[in-house]
Amino acid sequence: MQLWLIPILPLAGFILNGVFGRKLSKAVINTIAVGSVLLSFLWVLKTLSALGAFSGGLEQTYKEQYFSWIQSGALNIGVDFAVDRLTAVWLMVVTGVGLLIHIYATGYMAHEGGYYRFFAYLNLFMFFMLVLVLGANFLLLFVGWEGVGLCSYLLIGFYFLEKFATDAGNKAFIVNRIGDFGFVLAIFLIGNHFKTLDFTTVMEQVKTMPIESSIGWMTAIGLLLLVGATGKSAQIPLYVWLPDAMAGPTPVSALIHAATMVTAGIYMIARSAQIYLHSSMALDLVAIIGIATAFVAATIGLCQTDIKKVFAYSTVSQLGYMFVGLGTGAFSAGVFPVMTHAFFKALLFLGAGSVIHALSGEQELSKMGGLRKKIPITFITLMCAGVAIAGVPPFSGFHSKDAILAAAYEHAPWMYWVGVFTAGMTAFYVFRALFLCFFGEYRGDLDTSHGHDAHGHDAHDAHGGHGHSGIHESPAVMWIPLAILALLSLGGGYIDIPKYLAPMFGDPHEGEAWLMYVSVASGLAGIGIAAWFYLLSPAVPEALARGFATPYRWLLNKYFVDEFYDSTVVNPMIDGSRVFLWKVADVRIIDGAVNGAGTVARATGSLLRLAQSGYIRNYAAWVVGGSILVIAYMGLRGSF
Amino acid sequence: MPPMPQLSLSGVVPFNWYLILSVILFALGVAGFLFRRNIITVFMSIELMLNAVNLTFIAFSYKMGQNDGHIFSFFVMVVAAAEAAVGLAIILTVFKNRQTLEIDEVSSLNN
Amino acid sequence: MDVILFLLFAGVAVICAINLVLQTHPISSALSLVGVMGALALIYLQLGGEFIAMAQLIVYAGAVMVLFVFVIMLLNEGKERKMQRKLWVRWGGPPLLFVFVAIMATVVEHFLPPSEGVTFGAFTKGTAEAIGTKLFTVYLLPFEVTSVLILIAIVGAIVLARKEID
Amino acid sequence: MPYLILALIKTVLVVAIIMHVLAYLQWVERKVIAHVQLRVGPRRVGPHGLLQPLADVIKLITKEGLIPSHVHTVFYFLAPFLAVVFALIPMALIPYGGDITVFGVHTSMQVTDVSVGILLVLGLSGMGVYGVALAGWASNNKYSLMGGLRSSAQMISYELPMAMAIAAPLLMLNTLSFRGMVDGQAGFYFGFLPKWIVFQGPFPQVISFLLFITAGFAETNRVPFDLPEAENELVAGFHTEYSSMQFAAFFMAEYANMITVSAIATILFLGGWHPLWPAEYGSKFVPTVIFGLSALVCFSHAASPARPFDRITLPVFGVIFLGIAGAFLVPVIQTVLLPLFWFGAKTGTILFVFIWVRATLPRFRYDQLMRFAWTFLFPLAIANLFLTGLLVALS
Repeated sequence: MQLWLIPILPLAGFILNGVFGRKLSKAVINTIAVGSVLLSFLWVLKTLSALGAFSGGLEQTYKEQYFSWIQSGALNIGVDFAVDRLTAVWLMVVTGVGLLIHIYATGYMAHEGGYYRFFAYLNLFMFFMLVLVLGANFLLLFVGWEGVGLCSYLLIGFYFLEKFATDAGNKAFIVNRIGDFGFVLAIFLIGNHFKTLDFTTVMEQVKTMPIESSIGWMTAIGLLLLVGATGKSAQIPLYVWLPDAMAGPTPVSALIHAATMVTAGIYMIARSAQIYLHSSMALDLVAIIGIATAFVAATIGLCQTDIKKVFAYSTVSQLGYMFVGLGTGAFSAGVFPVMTHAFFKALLFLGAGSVIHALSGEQELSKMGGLRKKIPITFITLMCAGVAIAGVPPFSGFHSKDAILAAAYEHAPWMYWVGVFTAGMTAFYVFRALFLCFFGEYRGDLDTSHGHDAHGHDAHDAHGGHGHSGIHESPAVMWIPLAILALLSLGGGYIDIPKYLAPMFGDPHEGEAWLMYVSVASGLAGIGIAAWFYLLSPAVPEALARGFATPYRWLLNKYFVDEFYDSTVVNPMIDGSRVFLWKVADVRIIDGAVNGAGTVARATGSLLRLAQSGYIRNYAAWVVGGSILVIAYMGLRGSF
Repeated sequence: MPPMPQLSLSGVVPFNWYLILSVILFALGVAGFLFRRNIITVFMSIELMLNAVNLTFIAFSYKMGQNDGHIFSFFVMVVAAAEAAVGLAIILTVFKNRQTLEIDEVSSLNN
Repeated sequence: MDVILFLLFAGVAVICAINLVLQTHPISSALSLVGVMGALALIYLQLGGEFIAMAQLIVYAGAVMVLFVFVIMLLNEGKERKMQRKLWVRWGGPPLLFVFVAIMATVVEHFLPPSEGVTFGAFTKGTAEAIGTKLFTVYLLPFEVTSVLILIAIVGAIVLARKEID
Repeated sequence: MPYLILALIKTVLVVAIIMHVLAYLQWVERKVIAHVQLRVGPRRVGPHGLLQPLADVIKLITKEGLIPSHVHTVFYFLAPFLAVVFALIPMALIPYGGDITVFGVHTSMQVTDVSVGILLVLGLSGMGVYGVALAGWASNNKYSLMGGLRSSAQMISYELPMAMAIAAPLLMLNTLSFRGMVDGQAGFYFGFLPKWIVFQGPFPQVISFLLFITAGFAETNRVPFDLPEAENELVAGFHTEYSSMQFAAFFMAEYANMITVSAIATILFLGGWHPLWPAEYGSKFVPTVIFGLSALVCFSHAASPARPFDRITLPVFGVIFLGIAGAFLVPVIQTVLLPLFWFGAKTGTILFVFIWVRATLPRFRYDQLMRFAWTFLFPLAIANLFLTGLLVALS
């Protein structure tokens, strides 16, 4: 079945572009980058259809073993790829959405520097992401995990001339390290406990275990895995990196930080479902963290003024939803949004990107407005995304959210109510952003300018130099992916993931009808309020902001979480390293040791130089004397 | 240390004698290397040492009762032939450049 | 009989080797080395290595040493000039050698207890057939590598020797 | 120990015979060349100059061996010695005939049969270089040095094609001992075609036979490869400075080498002492016929003598020949002499070719000589070796 071809193709693209890209023309780079992803997408289709993934087949895990990677004692970790239905979902999402975003990016990045670099990184990300989902054991999963982390770091810091971009990259990387630390510990525990890291075998063993005896282990492993998941999937307390990650180019935000990478945590937890099923506590924690994240992120999203930030927080909150789904034991319901969310969130970001593109790099909502005439396609597609995410039936968001909320209600009603409220908020801020962007009259200053926008601090001011004067619709290569995604996010909900995953996670349980009505109602209410605030009487929000000054300030500043982290974690560490590690450890000890070694070596050298008489026979004499000594010594010691 | 076996002209040759012979030859090779100043002679002393080692190989393969030692000394010979070819070419070049075979005159590597 | 032959050949070898060291003219050294090689070839025969003895004759005495003699004649440098050596070198060398030989002899005698001696014709694996079989089965790779080595040596020799022509 | 005594006796016999053969080979050469050049050749000393070799030997021994003042004395004397020794040792390895029983002692007509005889001969012929080279160098004379260098270079170069040419038949005979080789060529195809290597399947070794003979000419410094003693370039090459017995030694060495080469060619390619056709077709009467015919020739010439002296000598020869012819009919002697006859006949033929070529061909130029060796003989030999190996492996 040649599963290895799937990741290898993007890797080939990465190597080609990365090595020769500097000399290649943009057309060639596009062909390589998009072509590799396209090929891998087609190969995924072929493989999955051959495995019968689309025709109700693939009940069992299909596994391919390539070679044994680490072999020590009983532990034998092979480089194996495996496909089951869960993986199939991710494969489709990653390659499909990835392909669309690649195509989009060729248009979006057309005027950027480091063109080949961008696509090389993007391909590399595809490679690692596919390894992540294809890997048949925790170690390979971890390889992909770290790889995508690396790529996200590289791509967030893509505009490495901008201080804040590199800072954001570092932030993402470091915060993820914390999560990965937990993940690594979890892997160690698993390896130590099960003597293997292979998913299937581990899960088999877990299934047979009696819950009472194994709960301790399972809880430990589950919690550590959860730490990793919170890092990668931006959950409380490690979500802070994701909003900043928007410093990267918009396609990156769409692909990595909305559609694929951030769902890796979901994937990992769904993979280890058995472990969580053996530890109700860990499972509850997943749910609680999820709901909390969803709520907090939504509240923050309420009053963000940067369009990408809004969508970023909505991503966090949606991921929170998924965690709720997982945490309430309805794993299939938790996985369902992964696909739909990939569709509409990617669409949102790409649309935002198209808006930003149109405005030559403007991201502030306060500088937009009344764009629906100017960029109609973007407007329509974004609207589709909005209704989808708001959970308006019968669009995709409705199905997925409904499934989760049903599960949540069965698990704990309060969770359901919080979820419903959050859904309302989600609908509100998404439509707030859309209304501010497309309705009303234009508040920007772009018409008078000659395409040189004044916002030098902005990541996308690279656009400025390229003579986009005035507001313009994006080229076809950009809006065609938008259209496709729009269709998907409208109709994607009818791909019944829970039923598809039933053989793995059991049949999804139908909630009562009224649950559904309530959630839909809250969504519609959110939309309505948004319309009231920002279409009919724009004075109301200011009044509210003035009225509730303190909460508004807190929300605007994201609950000062970053400042809190800075004061508690970051600054002490920085000071400590300044004072001790640098001044004492580095300068005194390490440098001292190095220089000392150098001096000693030079001194001995200047002594040994005297032996270099240049007369071969002297050297020979030394050799002979030495050998005589050695032989005599060994002879006297009497051992040969 | 066991006493030297009695020398009986009619008897068999004590195995150790071969080794001792090769030791002596090797030592003489070393001596030649150390005391002669003519590059070619030095080179020949090296060949002498190689021969001594070959003798050890042959003797031991007799003792072990298998002919791997012969193969080894065969390889030694081949390598020695190659070495001689290259080495003599080098010597020729040295002589062309310095008009001398004194090994001590060729000491531009000192200190 | 074997002992007499061995002592004869060994004596020849040692005397020739000493001559090699003592002679000041390279060509005398070369001829004494040929003598050593011939004697060694005979000793190889006594040890049952008939093929290796012949190889010794052909390769060493017949080819390598001829090359030496050839070069010596070509350069025709003549004797070494007498050089005033440092005293310790002149008188310190021979004792050192004796020390070396003595130590080695001790080691040999000590760690190889006198086993059954060497009788002529007791070792039959030295025939060309046996050697060839082993050479082309077990040691095939080294053999091929050696051929490559020789090729390289030829090229190198030619390059070095041609340098002085142009 | 009877073995030693036997070996001693054989050695004495071989040495005695070879010495005479050497001496008379020179006479034969002079006669043949003379007749080729329409001269008479030596005929003063003894009938038809038959005592000429004796005279030469006496002359050379009694002549004063003068030593030039500028030579390196030791090597000057060592050189001819080496040359002769390494030329004569191979004689001890050549099988002149099969096994015989004389006075109840069963032995083979060979001093000793070495299991790696051919290799030993190769090695010795390689050692033979030293004689020439040393002579050239020790004479301390630029012509001699040139001769010595030339000859050593030439011998080293021609060793290779020679060895390759030898290797090919060895592949078919797969033995290294001369006896084994000769035995490997016994028998006949279809009852009459002898299984000599030059005729033997799967690949008759005609090419390597020619290669061997050519290389043999060079190995023995014979015309057309006698560069080391090219009179018109280097006075007399490496033996310019030699006189009397040392000179004779070099001469002996050369002829001994000729005999060795011819004998080895006979053994390797021409089936040693095996007759040209089977005994049942009367091959055992060949010597009788030949000697008888020569006797008749003698008598006829004696009837009409060219010179008065022949009136006496030729009938004597005729009688001797008849005697020999008769001796070949006595069964006891026949078993001993027949192999010797065949061996001698083949070797003699090749020796005659040597002389014939000397009388016919001009001398090569030195660069031609080397190019010939490296660019023609050597590749040809290797190709032949590969082909042989292939065919042997296939059959």
